[in-house]
Amino acid sequence: MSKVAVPSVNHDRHFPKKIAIRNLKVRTSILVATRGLILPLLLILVWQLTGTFAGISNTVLPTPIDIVKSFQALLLSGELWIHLKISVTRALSGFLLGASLGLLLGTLTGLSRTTEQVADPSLQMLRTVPHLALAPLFILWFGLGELSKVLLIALGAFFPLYVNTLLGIRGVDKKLFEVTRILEFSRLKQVTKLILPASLPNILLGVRLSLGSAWLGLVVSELMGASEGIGYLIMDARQFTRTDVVFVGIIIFALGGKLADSFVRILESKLLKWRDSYQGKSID
Amino acid sequence: MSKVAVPSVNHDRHFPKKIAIRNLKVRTSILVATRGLILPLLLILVWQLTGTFAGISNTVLPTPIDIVKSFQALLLSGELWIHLKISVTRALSGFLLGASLGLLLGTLTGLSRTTEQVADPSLQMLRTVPHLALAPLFILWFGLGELSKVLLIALGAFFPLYVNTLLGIRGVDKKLFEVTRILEFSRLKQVTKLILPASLPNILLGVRLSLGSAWLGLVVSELMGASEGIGYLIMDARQFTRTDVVFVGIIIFALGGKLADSFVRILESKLLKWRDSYQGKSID
Amino acid sequence: DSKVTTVDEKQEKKEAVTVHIGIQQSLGPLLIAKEKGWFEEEFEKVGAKVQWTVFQSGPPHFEALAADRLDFGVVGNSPVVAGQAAGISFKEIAVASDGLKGNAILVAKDSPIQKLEDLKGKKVAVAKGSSGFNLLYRAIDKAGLKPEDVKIIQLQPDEAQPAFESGAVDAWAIWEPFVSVQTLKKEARVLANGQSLNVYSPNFIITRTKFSEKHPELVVHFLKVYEKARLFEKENREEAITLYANVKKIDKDIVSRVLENNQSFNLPITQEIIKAQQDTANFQYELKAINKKIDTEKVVDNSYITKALQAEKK
Amino acid sequence: MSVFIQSLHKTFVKSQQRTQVLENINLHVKQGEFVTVIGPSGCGKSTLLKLIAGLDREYEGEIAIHNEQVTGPSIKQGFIFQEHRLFPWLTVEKNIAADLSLKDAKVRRRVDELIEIVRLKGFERAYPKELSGGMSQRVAIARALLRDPEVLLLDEPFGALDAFTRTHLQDVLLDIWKQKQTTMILVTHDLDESIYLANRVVIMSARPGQVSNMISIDLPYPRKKASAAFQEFRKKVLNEFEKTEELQFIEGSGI
Amino acid sequence: MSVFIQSLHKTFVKSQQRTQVLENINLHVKQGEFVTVIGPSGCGKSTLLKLIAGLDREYEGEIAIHNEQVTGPSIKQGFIFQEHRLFPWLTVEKNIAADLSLKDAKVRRRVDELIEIVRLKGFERAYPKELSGGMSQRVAIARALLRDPEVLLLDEPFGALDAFTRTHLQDVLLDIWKQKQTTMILVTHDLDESIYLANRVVIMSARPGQVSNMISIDLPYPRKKASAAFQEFRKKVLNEFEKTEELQFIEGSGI
Ligand SMILES: Nc1ncnc2c1ncn2[C@@H]1O[C@H](COP(=O)(O)OP(=O)(O)OP(=O)(O)O)[C@@H](O)[C@H]1O
Ligand SMILES: Nc1ncnc2c1ncn2[C@@H]1O[C@H](COP(=O)(O)OP(=O)(O)OP(=O)(O)O)[C@@H](O)[C@H]1O
Ligand SMILES: [Mg+2]
Ligand SMILES: [Mg+2]
Repeated sequence: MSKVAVPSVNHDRHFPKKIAIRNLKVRTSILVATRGLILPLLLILVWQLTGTFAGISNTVLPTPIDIVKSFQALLLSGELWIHLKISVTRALSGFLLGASLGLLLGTLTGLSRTTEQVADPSLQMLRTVPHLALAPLFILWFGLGELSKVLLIALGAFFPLYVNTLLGIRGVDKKLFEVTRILEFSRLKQVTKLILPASLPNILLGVRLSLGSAWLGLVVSELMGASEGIGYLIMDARQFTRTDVVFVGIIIFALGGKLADSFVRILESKLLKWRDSYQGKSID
Repeated sequence: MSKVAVPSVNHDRHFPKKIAIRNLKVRTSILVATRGLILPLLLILVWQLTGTFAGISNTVLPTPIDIVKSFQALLLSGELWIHLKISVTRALSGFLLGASLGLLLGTLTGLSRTTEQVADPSLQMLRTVPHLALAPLFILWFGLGELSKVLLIALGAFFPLYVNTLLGIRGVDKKLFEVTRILEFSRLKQVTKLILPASLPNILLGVRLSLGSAWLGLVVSELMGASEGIGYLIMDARQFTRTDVVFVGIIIFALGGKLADSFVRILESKLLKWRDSYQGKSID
Repeated sequence: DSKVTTVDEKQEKKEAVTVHIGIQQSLGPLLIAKEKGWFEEEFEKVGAKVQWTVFQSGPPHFEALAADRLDFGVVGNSPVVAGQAAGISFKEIAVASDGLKGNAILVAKDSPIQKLEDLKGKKVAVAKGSSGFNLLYRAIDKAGLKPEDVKIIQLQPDEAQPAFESGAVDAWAIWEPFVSVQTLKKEARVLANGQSLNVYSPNFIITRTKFSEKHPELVVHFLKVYEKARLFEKENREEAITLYANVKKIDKDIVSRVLENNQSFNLPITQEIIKAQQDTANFQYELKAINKKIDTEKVVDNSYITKALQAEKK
Repeated sequence: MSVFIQSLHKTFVKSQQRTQVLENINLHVKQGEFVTVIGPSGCGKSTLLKLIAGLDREYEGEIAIHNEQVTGPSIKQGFIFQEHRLFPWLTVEKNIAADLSLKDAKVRRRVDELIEIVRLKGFERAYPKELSGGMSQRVAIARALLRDPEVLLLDEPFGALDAFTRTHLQDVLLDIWKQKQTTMILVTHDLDESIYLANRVVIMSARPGQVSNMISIDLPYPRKKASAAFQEFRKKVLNEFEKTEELQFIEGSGI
Repeated sequence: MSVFIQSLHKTFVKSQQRTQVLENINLHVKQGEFVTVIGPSGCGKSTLLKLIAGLDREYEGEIAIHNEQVTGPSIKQGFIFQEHRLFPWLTVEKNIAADLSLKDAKVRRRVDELIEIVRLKGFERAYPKELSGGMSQRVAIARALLRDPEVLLLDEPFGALDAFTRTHLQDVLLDIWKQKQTTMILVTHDLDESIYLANRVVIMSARPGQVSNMISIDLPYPRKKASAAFQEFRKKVLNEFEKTEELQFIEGSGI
């Protein structure tokens, strides 16, 4: 066989790889963050330009600069913090309640076909009952305080996690399940050592969707006799056509949702590092 | 080895198994349906009894019998059909639009890390923007007609499918992905023969959640200048404290949601019969 | 000859405008006109189409107005103040009711609250920015109380209702048809209303300024048709009640009470009402509900109603 | 513990189709006996082991362990699956410990011992995706051995191992067997292995799976593969096995 | 096509830890040559094949096929994976066809032929979960053969097969090799197999994986496993292999 013309590759294995890898990591994450900002920045630019030149009324579509000003005003008056704090508390309590129930019921129905057959049809019906229509009932049953708000949020947070957990469990490889039977795992160990880890990808997805639902549930729940909260802020501003404030609320919702989501995704990448799955084509 | 005392098992292999199996199937599905009805029936019973004896005002919580009566009246006048037809049309168009976009974008971001890094952060932000706050913008951009309604529904239907598709693709076994590389599948074949089937469980789950979102999206969308539809029916009835009609609406939402969900689950059991996964403990 | 007609037709088609009318889920001449198809009928004569849009409350009217998606509507006193403060260009072209009896503070039948002063320390449900909101604050003021003395709970009417009926709130500042439903069906007491407090809560017919400048004749036309419906309601009371009751599926006695409490007008906006509106605006500014001082007279334009009524007389 | 199988039939039902996989299997394995099973690919060996383990209860006939009908899996019956079936989210040592806690000093010591025995030192904290095929298989073996089962069912446990590691683990298995008197049922495709280990070789034929013959190997342990007696048995088994095959035996192929 | 590997090094990096798996591998496989690779479990055989196939591009050194640097997988390099890697949602025949359409008459005919060859007639429409281990492996073999690759990389392709099926498929492979002049690189743990098939046996040692020796087998095909010449080579290979093993060779164990 003749010698081939192959481009030479670095053979120097004394090259300090560790530092190189760390640098690469930092550079990659900066790159990733930048890519994520392209679209929003572009949007804001176009928005500001159309606002300035197309002359759309401020009450209809305030420009980013208007919104930033309102944001600043709300921030400086300290008002925003109060709204934010109360909303975050509500959303989190609702999420914790709804999500833990969703996880629990999802696990129970996932583990037992009989439980599923009894409970799932009712739950699926409940899933598509609109919150807006339920609000009066919640007031009737749970009064006007935080309880009905938190419960309404919990209701919204319940379903994504419930459905995802149920599906996750039903996606567990039967082969591994047989292993736990052979090794006579206790029911508890079966859940903690097989079923939860195996359905973790789905559960974490459920958590992300649930967090979103809880966050969105704020709006309807804060229509019920709230006088504070970001949802209230938005709906109040709508009553008075304060579109700039509505947008401040929208932005807070967007950022808050994204923040919560990113948090879960970081958790995801830590908890699922054992996975050997497709990571998408990359060009960096 | 001594003879053991083992209970005798049916050895007659001439037993007509086919018929037995079919009968068993019918009997099982009846049993399953019955189990699903236990909870709702119990609920209705308790509800009627408290309504009759605890004397809660009809305008606050009408009894099941009241609701059935209103249901009948609405049905007989033909009104319900009109509302239902228009709502189903809206929800379906919104779902089809949102879901197909969700599937498409989910696939694109799933396949390419770069696309994900560019598009996903913005989409995740958009995910937690409340519909109620977006309504004015939709009116501005798309008017008060069907378009804004369908688009608002589509927006809600988009996300569950998007997120589930993305995650489903990222859960595809890298080993199988390597096979498609070895066999030099075209990009299209890679998607249709590997990525979609492998993420099908998640995609179908996304479809279920998206259908739910579309259905629920009706309520908010029909707040925007609708004069027909189940969402409108509910909100109109609320204005005139026709609580019984509100409940008719709620029940339609519940049943409609359940129906759509059951449909997807039947699809699921057909499409996923190749799976060898845990099916839950059963006692029938 | 025929050629000319075609050209005319073409021009007409080009100019064919669609008039967007907003309607709330309340009882009034607009609903009669809508059910009878009078606007469609009358506007077709001048080559215009009619598009109805149903709104759940006043404020969304202004969102639609601002987006140039709405031309006419009938809304309450508070939303117009908010709309004006938000700089939306619209005109109040007639007053549709004075709201003296149509807004009230209700208490349950066996409530210990007998007079306004008793509200101190009590929970009162009200929708912020509504006419009831305005009335409540005036009542509090009149009783010599401060807003902080009362626990005000923000609730939209349909959520306030179960709260009120179940005793979760002690009083409720609300408008029709809730006032009639509660007084007739639940024997709720009216603690105070616009009349007893001498507080106007007028409803206005409004139009989008750009539209009225472009099609002044259509604005007049609108008011004429509205007048026709108002007269029908006034003159054929029984028929009107039946119509309302059927469309909204509510009891006739409630409808009749609502109509009693909420007499429909179609009149020029008087200085008295403008003054009342100015008070409301000032008061809302004090409460920081709106963020700038406004002159409520600026959005008043009585020219159309004057023309319309004159034409009717002829 | 003894294993008792009497007129066992197994049929898979799929929609309206029925495939008979095992027909009239009769097999009595005494307490402490070492039985190896050979047979053509797809003849039902794995299915048989799963039925014995109690993983599948849809069958006709009788299966009893220690004179009791099998009603489900039990920790007393160890099972090494044909595929390795490791938990992908657990490291090697945790996979071996599985439901037992590594904080328990006894478990810890035993796990470390087994890791040494299957020669995976240094890979205690590796995840399954970082292991080679043979390494995964050895983890699975260690996992089953940790539990000291009284019956051990092994489905081609050494299939992915090189000759030396395989011999080593065969000897490990024989050691355990002698020490603990474990009843062993081992499926293999390696004739030498089946004779090297077994008291009795069970030969199965295919479609449907039946026991076509059983050959007792009365050679003393440790056996020498090169010995004449061993080769004698090898020929005998090969001869019997040949009958089960549809394929013509190729002269001189020297399997 | 020829395969050319020069001073190949492969290191896996995990967090801050680096494991060297392959060290300075030099291997030149001529067009149409049949090379078998043997080596202890975990020495890097599968890793090497994956590198040659272009599935993993993180390495140092040179890999070229047909005088061109490998930049990624190609249909010309067939690969039979150690695990079977079937698509669980496709039936046997569709798994074999994979991206090709069975409606194409040529594909259809060839698939049927291959199903016959790997002896899976009657299982065309079975799903992978309904197959035995050996049957799955045969499906994977058929899938690779359908594509008539010019280089075929086989990672223990017959590991789960009984002796007869194994021999049959070895002969099938030799037939194809002779007909199509395919360049073959086959990893196996079966010494007989390695000698029965190869022009050259590559012996690897472990930690890190290195080529410890290469032995050319210049026996005419078809070979007879029982022949003295064959046994001579067997001894030679075993001898060399033994050196790579940390374990003591057990006298008379007769691997
Ligand atoms: N779930 C199933 N549904 C239908 N048929 C099945 C199923 N599992 C196994 N079979 C069939 O049962 C037969 C025996 O399978 P089994 O796995 O027991 O074979 P085996 O003897 O272990 O083969 P190998 O040596 O290849 O592992 C095969 O023909 C297979 O197709
Ligand atoms: N993704 C990975 N990350 C880290 N280490 C790995 C990875 N893949 C393989 N290894 C290591 O590389 C070494 C060689 O693995 P490889 O699969 O090539 O072995 P092999 O020679 O094929 O063994 P076997 O005969 O058991 O299949 C092993 O020590 C394994 O732990
Ligand atoms: Mg098997
Ligand atoms: Mg390998």
